[in-house]
Amino acid sequence: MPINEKGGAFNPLIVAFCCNWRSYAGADLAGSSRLNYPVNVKVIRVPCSCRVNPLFILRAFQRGADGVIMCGCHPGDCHYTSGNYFARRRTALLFSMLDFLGIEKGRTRVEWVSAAEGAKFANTMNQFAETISALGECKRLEDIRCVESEI
Amino acid sequence: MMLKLSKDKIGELFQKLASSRTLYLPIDNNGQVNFGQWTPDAVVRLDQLKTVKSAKDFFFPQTENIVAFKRQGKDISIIENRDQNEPFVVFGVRGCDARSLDILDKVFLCDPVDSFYKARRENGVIVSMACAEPEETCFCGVFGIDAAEPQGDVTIRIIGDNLYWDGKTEKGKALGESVKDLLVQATGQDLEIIKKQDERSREILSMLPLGDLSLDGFEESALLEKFNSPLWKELSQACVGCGTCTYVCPTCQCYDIQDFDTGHGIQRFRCWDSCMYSDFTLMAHGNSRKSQMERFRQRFMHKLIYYPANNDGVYSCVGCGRCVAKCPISMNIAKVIRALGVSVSV
Amino acid sequence: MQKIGVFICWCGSNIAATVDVEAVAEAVKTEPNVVFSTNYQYMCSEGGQSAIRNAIAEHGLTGIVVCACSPRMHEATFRKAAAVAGLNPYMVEIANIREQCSWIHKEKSEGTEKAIILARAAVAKLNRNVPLFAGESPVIKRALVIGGGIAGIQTALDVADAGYEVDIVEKTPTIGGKMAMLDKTFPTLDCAACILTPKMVDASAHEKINLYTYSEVESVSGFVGNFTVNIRKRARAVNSDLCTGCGVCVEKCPSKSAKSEFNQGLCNRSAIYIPFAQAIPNVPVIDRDACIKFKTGKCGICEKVCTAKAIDYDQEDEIITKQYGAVVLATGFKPISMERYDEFQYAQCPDVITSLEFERICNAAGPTKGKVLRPSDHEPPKTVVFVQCVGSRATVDCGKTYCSKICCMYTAKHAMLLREKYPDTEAYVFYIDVRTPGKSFDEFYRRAVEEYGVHYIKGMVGKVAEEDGHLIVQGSDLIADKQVVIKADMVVLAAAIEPDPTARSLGTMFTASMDTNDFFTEAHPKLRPVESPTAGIFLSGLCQGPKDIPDTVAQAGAAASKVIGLLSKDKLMGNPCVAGCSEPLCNGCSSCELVCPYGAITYEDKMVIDHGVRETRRVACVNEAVCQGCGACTVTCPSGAMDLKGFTNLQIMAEVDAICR
Amino acid sequence: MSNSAGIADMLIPQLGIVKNIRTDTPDVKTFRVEAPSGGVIFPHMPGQCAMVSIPGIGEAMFSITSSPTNTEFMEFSIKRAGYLTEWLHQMDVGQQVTVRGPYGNAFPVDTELRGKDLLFIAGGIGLAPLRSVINYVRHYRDRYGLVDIVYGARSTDDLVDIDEIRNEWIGHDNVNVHLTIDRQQEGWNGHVGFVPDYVKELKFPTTKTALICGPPIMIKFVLAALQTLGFDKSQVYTTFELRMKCGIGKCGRCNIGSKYVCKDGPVFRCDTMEELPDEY
Amino acid sequence: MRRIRDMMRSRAGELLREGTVNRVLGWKNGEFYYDPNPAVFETEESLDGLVYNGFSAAMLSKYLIDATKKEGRILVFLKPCDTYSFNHLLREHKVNRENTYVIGVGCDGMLDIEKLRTLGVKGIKSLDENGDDLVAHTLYGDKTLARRDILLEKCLSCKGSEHKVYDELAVVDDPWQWDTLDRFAKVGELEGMTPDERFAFWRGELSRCIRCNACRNACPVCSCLKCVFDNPRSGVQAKSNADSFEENMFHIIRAFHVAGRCTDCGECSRVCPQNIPLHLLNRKFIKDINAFYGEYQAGADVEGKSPLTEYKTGDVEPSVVYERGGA
Repeated sequence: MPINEKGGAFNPLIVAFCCNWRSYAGADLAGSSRLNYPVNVKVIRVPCSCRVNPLFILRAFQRGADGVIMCGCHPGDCHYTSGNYFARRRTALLFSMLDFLGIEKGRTRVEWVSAAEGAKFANTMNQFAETISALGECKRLEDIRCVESEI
Repeated sequence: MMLKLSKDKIGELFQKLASSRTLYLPIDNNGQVNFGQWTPDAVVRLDQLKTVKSAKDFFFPQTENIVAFKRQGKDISIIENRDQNEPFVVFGVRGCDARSLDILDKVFLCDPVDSFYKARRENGVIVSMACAEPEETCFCGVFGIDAAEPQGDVTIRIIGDNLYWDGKTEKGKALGESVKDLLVQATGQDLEIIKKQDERSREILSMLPLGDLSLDGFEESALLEKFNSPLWKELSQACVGCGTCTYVCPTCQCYDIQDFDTGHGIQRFRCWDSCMYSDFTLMAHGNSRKSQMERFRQRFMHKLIYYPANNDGVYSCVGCGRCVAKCPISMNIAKVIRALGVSVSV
Repeated sequence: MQKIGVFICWCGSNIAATVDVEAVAEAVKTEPNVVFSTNYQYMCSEGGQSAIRNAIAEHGLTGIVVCACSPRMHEATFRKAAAVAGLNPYMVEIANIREQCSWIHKEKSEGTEKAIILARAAVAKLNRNVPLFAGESPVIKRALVIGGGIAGIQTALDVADAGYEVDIVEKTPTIGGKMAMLDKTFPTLDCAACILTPKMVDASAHEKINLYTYSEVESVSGFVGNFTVNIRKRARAVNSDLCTGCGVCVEKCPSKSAKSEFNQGLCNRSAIYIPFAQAIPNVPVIDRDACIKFKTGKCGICEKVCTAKAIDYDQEDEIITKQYGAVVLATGFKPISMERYDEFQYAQCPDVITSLEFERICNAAGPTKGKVLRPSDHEPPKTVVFVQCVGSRATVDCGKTYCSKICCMYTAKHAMLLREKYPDTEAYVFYIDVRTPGKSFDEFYRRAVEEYGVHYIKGMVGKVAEEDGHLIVQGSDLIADKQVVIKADMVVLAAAIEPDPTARSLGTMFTASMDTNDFFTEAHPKLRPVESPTAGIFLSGLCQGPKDIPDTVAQAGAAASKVIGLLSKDKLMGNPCVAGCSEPLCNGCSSCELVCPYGAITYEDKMVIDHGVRETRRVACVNEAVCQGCGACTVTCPSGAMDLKGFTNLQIMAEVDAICR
Repeated sequence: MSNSAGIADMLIPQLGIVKNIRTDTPDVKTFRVEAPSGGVIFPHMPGQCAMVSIPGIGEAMFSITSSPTNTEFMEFSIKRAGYLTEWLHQMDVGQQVTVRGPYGNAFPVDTELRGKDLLFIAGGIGLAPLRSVINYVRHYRDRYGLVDIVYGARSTDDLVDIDEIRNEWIGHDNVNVHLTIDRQQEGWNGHVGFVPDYVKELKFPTTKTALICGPPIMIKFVLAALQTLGFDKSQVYTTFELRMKCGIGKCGRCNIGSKYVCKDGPVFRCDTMEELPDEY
Repeated sequence: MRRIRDMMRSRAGELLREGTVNRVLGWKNGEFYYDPNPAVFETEESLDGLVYNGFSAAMLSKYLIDATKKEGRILVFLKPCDTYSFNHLLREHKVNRENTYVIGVGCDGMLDIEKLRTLGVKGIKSLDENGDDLVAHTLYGDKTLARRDILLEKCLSCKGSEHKVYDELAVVDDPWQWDTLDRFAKVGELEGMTPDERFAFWRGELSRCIRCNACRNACPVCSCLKCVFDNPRSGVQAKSNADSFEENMFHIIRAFHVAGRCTDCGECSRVCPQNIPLHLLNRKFIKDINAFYGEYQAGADVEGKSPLTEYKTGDVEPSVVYERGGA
């Protein structure tokens, strides 16, 4: 298991933004199907993937997240008809920019998960957690003021 | 007592200085020179006349923690966690920046004393450096600054292959003691060289295009007349309201106090602010300086009238010319002085 | 400052087995503004709910967090429970510690830790909640149907039968649409007119239905439940109230050289005309471009012969303004233009016709009185070639990418009818695929091949050329893998169908979104197929996508039932989780307007007070009745003026902070 | 003050505990604050201010409403206006806050005002800073001459701490209280009209020294009213509130010309205002 | 450019005289040759101070936001690149076209005083411009220079001499022309680095940021009435770079907010007192937008949707972008 700077076991912190109508339901299905995925994944419910502001993603990294994943309805399937299309463009550009700034691109991900894809949700989270574990702690976008030992 | 050191030993000097305290000097970062902490592989640029930011950072940093808090239910605990101050040297400070500290002192060391500033001031030693090749944007002479022989705890000159070290204050002399192994006594010939160099520098300084700026007319008695001048409108028209001039200025001292929620507590910090910003004086129910004209006027009135009114006629400008070089739209204090001052008949 | 209560559900052992509920209850006590926390076996039970109600009363709670199953499960339950206790239902947040915690994690220590974090996030969010109130808006009990074809007629009849008023706006002088032009219908071969005209009569006679023919929608404002629509009733130059429909004017009209739209231009009509015999209303209209009186000022014969004094040359367009609760788009289709298909020589050879023209030729009321005759020489053709997929299933730059769905069947019908009437006439059909997924469709197609001896050739036609009064059709036979050349007398093109061109402007007017082919999009392709994403706008018939008559009628009925469902309400309760604009921050840039899928955002010049300064500015206004709360605008807005109630920037950031602490 | 770490700086606040909350008007509450060990957090003079803060929410300058003669507690009358004050209004008793100060000058109670006949004129929340002086003067009643208080508000609901005025001020030796509200209201049998007009009606003799506080527009008209009565500007004191941050004349935002409100003010004698630019 | 300046003065004079406009927005001479500042001229006489030279780099379009709210029509001189910004402001309803009279002025490329200084030219008092040949008069003597060597970064990849919007033009038939560089070259170079190298590059650059907001305030697109970074209620307000995160945050969000709207005018980099190549962030977005969603030039026209306010159902998936390695 990877070790963090303080010498303890590395428990990556993963924030998942899920749209209320499909991906969150997919996550629920993963739960009701008792499909395991790492405890490190914490889901934030948003009405639609298009509600995910880049500020939220950066905020998560600021506060110590090691990976951020956004899940929404499959393209063409958006509850609000077009939200995920806008979200797709925004995240494609934002994540490309983060990569451009030297933030390892494995730390950001977009996945379309429908309400029926509990297994996909769990698999995705397992894979993503693995990727993040391999990458280790995310220091490049962290705000050192938010590190626990500080005030 | 004038001491000297061969220029090729300058690296050793830095090493030695840095061994007992933190050493800050002009360092090149991709073409831009700013004061930064010396490391053996730093690109030191003593030849750079103007660093982008001034040396005020080391005494009045752009951001500094004041105090922290924790909140639990209805309770608050106050945690004093100010940075421990350690001795440091700022090396290669030009005459204008060296003078700017006097101006900041009048603000931060007057009652009630700003203990954060004071601690830094006491811990810091200023090694100033004479200017041999001033630029056209310089006008320190207007404020009575002699860039050829700047003030400071130590004044250095680099002439030919030598660095001349002139310890002026107790602090400066003590610093000289700490590196005395490297310094040798300057000879009479050296003093001649220095004298010549100073004279040459002063000659150029006297020819600077902004050297003829006149502060006549900027007296406290003219406060209302200047304040109500119609020229402000015209002068401020182009101002985009950024903080460049204030942030590169060695004498600007406005600040803000803000709280940051770290998730584990509240960190209260002080950071630079700019009177040029539209939200500087913004309150819920209004803004006492609504237009950029008023904000622009405030900055220059403060430097040229308000500050002198409170500080025995000393202007809050040292003529470093940074704002002249850096303003995105080329508006600056020189133009303001020219426009608002009493024109000197030639 | 809030007073928050946190309730942790055991869900029997579903949660309690992997989450130490006591520990969670204890841990959340130190969170900001939490004044009470407890755990209970089943929060959703009456006991659990009463615990919530009691705690609200006892501790004066201003908000509650329930740590339980997914909000998709019981959010509504707990909101109701809170409301009963006098709490605003939107001061309830759910931490999902079952589906997203206890059920997926095995270690109790891990599950507990995660549950604490999820609870903390819910508390953090709730600390930023404010009470929300759903807006109400009245419902005007009248529906507007745009398009008077079979789709529009059926929807109107169904809605009217339920007791609601319906207006039909039809741009042509008569209702009936494309179906009125058809001869027989597949696969039953019953007469289109025989089944359609009674419906047309029903519609015109229905006391709840009001027809606006020769009319168009001019503009619209408002939103679901309350649309205000301006209808331009174009001047017929005939007073409908006086006209008896005797037809003398049509007969006596000296100008008889206008192409008959109804007969696809295959024959002429008079300047004053009734499109077809069963037209409704049976009132003529003067074609001002063809009328001698309108062109020269002389003539006036129709006026003279009209005993009812119904002719009124001075009649002007009339604007009718009415309010509607619901709008049904039933704008139908048209075949695509064949002008660009040079390979088929449509523009050059009169005997190359479209299927719709062939319908008219077959029809007893058509230009040839039902005899299949070549338009060029009025001779019966001996060999007819039918070409399928003309412009359908094509590339983007040539034709339409989609399948027009109806051509396979009507071509089989045409070939069959042809062979039945003229057994010695040969019928060839060039096809790519024959698609027959409908009730009795494949049997119908097989009858054409097997019983009627229609020659089906899999392949495309490469070229049609005129030669000695014949049409030489060159094509490929993919099965025999050879080129075929057929000397034909008539070529019938199964032209692709596309939405009626008026649909686009209507789509913009009603903010009904469209796909790249200008078909209206559904609110959901599977689950809400007859609703537009814009609330209160419904879709009926071909305007949503290619379909045949039974599908159209079925969809028309479905749209009607949705309309009835809407009109049966007296008022609509809005979703309070909608976007809102902070006017002092709004730059008026219109970005939000561009991304709103519902057209819920408009811009107005408003007096804005910004830190004591009053200024008139162009600012965004959200129509809360229309907004569905997706949040697309909130991210597009650069200044953060747009925020989404219930999911504000600060709420979501508080959750992020709490999770990442 | 020492420079070494850990020694208090004027920017570092002290703790206070809210011991009592009084709702004065629909948007004004008065908070009684004590040091954790009891008593006032620091001594002050009438007219001085303090920075009150909830860390993480904000910090703002409020005048200390209580009289220095009260060593039990400090009071702040706070009007709900922005984010911080909204938060303060939602506090419960027992809540801790941070306080630093005192800042600014004070009314010259022990110098120029000594022995004078005093005229206090306040509007709305403007009573807050004057209340400190009034109670100070009442405490040392023999040091001052006649006391007149003119206090007005939009309505009876907006009169801050009317109980103290009714129960303690009215009836105190040689203290005359003149109350007024802007518009007639049921159950009110006092004077109706704007404060500046009332001041003119009351025709105060010019032997008095006036202390005014209220909304900027009221101050302007009261000053004019006093001048028509023959008052000289040098007989009138007023107190200001402008955006203040540091409280010690260094952060650079509350200045009016060369004067810092937080340091050279908030109390200004009106004749000295003439030399200041019109930027407040 | 002197010829153009003369045209500008005479046309401005005429338009003021005949009342077509009541103000003129241009550049006014300063203390030195190289420091003209944007200024409004209200009288014909004052037009003597109107200058147009290699240092009239400051764009004027953004001033029109406030200027066109005022009474009367204002004459503005727009260089070709500035017309894109003007169009953008029109698109977002920030300027009033009716109150504007646009004279498109020809441009020989603007000069970078910093480059001049880096070349060792100190104490510059004035400059003679003659196409590619420049002579600098300094405190320390005269120096000859080539214009192409001291062009502003943004002018090295000039968008061309075409004005996208104007009421009339003030151009010369034989303008000086120069070879432009691929504007995405540096972005491409960075994309070719490892993440660690890129991170090191950007840390080095952004660590110089002093949060003076010059980039934002000079940007014609960043014209929010209240920026999220100034708004205490936005949750992201920050006045200084208390932590390196805030430097990153500020510049990422700023670039993101102008993504699809940025006209690539290059003002952000020009005005940065620390010479941070901020335009590279914008160009990264532009390069990606062009690659993913088709070529798009903000400000080329007033109508239509910008890339982030529209979509295509077949847009590239972020996962594909991810595998592709950025772009």
